[in-house]
Amino acid sequence: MALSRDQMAIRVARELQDGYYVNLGIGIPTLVANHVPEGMEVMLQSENGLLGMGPFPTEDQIDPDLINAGKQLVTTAKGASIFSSAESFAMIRGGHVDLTVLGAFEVDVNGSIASWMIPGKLIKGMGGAMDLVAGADNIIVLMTHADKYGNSKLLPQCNLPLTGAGCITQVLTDLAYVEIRDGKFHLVERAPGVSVEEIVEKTAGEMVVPDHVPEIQF
Amino acid sequence: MALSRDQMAIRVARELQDGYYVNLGIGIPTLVANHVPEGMEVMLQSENGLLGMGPFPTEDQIDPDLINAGKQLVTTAKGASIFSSAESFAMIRGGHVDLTVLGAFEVDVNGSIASWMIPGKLIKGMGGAMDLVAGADNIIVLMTHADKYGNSKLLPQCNLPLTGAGCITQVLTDLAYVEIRDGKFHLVERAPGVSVEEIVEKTAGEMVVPDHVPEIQF
Amino acid sequence: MAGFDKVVNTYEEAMAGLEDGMTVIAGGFGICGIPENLINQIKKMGTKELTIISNNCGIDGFGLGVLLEDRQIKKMVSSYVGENKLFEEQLLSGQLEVELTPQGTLAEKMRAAGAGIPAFYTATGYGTDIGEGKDVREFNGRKYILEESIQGDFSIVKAWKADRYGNAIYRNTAMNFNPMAATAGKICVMEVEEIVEPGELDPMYVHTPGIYVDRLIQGTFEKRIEKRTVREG
Amino acid sequence: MAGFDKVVNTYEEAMAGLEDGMTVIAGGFGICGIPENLINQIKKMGTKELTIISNNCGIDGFGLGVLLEDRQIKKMVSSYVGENKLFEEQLLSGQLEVELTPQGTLAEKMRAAGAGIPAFYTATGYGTDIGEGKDVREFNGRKYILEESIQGDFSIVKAWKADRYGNAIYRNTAMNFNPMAATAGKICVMEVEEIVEPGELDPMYVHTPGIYVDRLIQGTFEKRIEKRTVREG
Repeated sequence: MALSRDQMAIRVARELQDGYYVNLGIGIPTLVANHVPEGMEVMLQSENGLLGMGPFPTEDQIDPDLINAGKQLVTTAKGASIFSSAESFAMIRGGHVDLTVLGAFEVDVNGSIASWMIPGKLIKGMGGAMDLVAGADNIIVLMTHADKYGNSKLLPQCNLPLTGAGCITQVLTDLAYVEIRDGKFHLVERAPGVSVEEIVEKTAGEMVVPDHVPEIQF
Repeated sequence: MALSRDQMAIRVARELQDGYYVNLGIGIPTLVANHVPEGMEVMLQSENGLLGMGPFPTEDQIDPDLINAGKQLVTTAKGASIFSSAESFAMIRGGHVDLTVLGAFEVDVNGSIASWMIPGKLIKGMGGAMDLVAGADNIIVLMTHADKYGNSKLLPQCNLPLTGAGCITQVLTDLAYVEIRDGKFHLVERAPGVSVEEIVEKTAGEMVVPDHVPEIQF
Repeated sequence: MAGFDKVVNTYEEAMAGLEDGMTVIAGGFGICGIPENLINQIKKMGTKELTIISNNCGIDGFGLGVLLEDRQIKKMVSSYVGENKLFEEQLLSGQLEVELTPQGTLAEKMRAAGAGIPAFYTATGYGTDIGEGKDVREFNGRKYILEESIQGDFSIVKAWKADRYGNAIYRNTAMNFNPMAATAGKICVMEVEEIVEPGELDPMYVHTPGIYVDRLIQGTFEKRIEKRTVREG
Repeated sequence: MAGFDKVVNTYEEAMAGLEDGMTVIAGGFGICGIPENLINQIKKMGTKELTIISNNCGIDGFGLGVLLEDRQIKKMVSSYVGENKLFEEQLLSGQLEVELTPQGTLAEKMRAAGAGIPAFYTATGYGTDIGEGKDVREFNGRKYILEESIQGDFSIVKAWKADRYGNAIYRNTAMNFNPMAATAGKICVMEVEEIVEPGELDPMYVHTPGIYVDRLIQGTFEKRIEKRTVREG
């Protein structure tokens, strides 16, 4: 069965390491923060200028001057630091963030990603997404394997305007955990009860399938 | 008679305006701070990261963590701010400093300046001088008109390695106040009792002399 | 106003000299840390054909969004312009020009302008539409695009406290784009919640040195909240 | 050491991994705000053929100057190297290579390295020896040269206080090159006068966020004064 949003977050959370500085994109990636393994500490970077993002405030902690990149009210975690947008993106662009998790519309076999614009619909802008994919060495894309019409989002080549070219190596979908290298997708793990055949069928780009594809365990 | 070091500083201090942020180079330029006109406030920038440099400390104010670009112990003035070297040179390079006063070995009719290196002698380095001359719109060079062998320091073309090309428009020497434009020196004022002839004779580059050249008054 | 005292007493004085067709760089992220009253003053002045450089364009009826109401903005340079219906209408009808710029590139363009750096290379946007027509160069086996600095006739910023000399500190994430914006305008106008006397701020913790600030005004702020996310206490 | 705790207890641990031929970026201006003990540790380790990137090379017998004594430095990248006799000797005898870099360019090269900017244009040095062989480009009628960022295998910096996570503040002008140096080393080693617990520093006034710091050690400092300029009280 396809992974739920929370299961996707749980699986990605297993890629965390103690002491990681992590930037989580808006949407499902945000859920990863709820599943940090016991005894492990990670620090969340919010690109509007906060390292060490805490949970939403309680009513009496509300501070309009303290928001995250999704414009939500937040708090600071212990050991946080606050800085300008230029410093924040220096940190991101300079590769100092250990892991970036973000959503996407499409990913292709060359590691290109499209995540910010669907022509014909309103252009909202890329925000910090282009900087994030250009700056990070370690990025996990978190998205559904196919769109709501059943069209594959893992493509031979992205159709939509790119967020970044050749920068993605890891994708977790609701069906599979996929690595990208040598111009191909590589199937690494599959959702419990989902067949390799189904995954391959729903993957438009070339997918290399090893002899054994373990199920993701929960 | 040629101006004394203090008289040179006094003359340059007349170019100050209330509210000016000023960077004073090592040597005679430093003396300008002693001659800020009554009722006028200027703030001194020191390129190692201090805006609002105060006087030397008294014995009980000594702080090894508080020095100027000449590595001298200093204090902070009221309303000072302290920042990194990158921020300091952002300020300088970005043209935010209102006036820069610095010494030189040579200046030429094209506004080029040589101030940091005499080949064959030890190379000490340019420090912040190249950034200062590149960043400032308003620079006054303060130097003797001729070297100790009587050789003019106002040249058709600098002989020594340059600090900056085409960036100097104003020079005050012990003999004259000179402007540089259109590839020529222009004599503006002369030291009391010094003849125009003497100045022209001691100026190797082409000097334009107006009908009337007022004496600098003290 | 004498010496280093940057304080002006009215918003008219604060924005004096702003003319049709000028470029204004504004601090703020979303509607956090925005110069609310300076924006309202621009609305009041009715200045037209403005190019506004700001990460966002406020929301309907608040922040830079109010400048859309009388079509004062000709062009926006932003990284994210969602959450604004009037914006959408004017964009789709061709009344508003938009130049989308990645957020980090936008912040760096402002910093570069203030720092006398006319252009810099970044990997951000290489291989995308953003990189089209821009100079590409390879360093250490990776390709980068050349981005130019972006200067304003005015910059309008919001800080928390400043002394009369314009030395300023920002509060929490209301800092965001404000420090770079402050350096990137030919005239920088800053509004703050509190003006203190010179000497009251610790020089070590000044975020924006007063040298960047031309005019300073104390205001009161609504500080509207865009997404009121609250958890149980 | 677990999670975000960057504290190491010995200088051996602090500089572990430094090898012959590596590049080290050091904070400090003159001998103010220099990582005294980390430098002494390098001397003790006897690491050779080092490239040192630092505004100055200390003075005879103190600061980076001590690394000249056993000829540990192959190359210096600095803006100012005066006030050091041993330096002069090794330079004139060809034992030491020196790459002079304007001070502002040097600071910006370090910042650029930390910020993922491989190169930037600056007017500094255009038309001088410094600009020779460098790419020249015109922006708005003025000529600029292209300067590349400068990264180190290690960076060694000195801060005043830091919490165990490496969030650091600098004291007065002992800040200087330290914040940029901290971002420009693959491994950043920071020494401080005092280590405090996370939460003790106000997030708004942290100068260097802990994300840049890999190892943190508390030391005692001589803080020698180069020019003891004092006035009558």
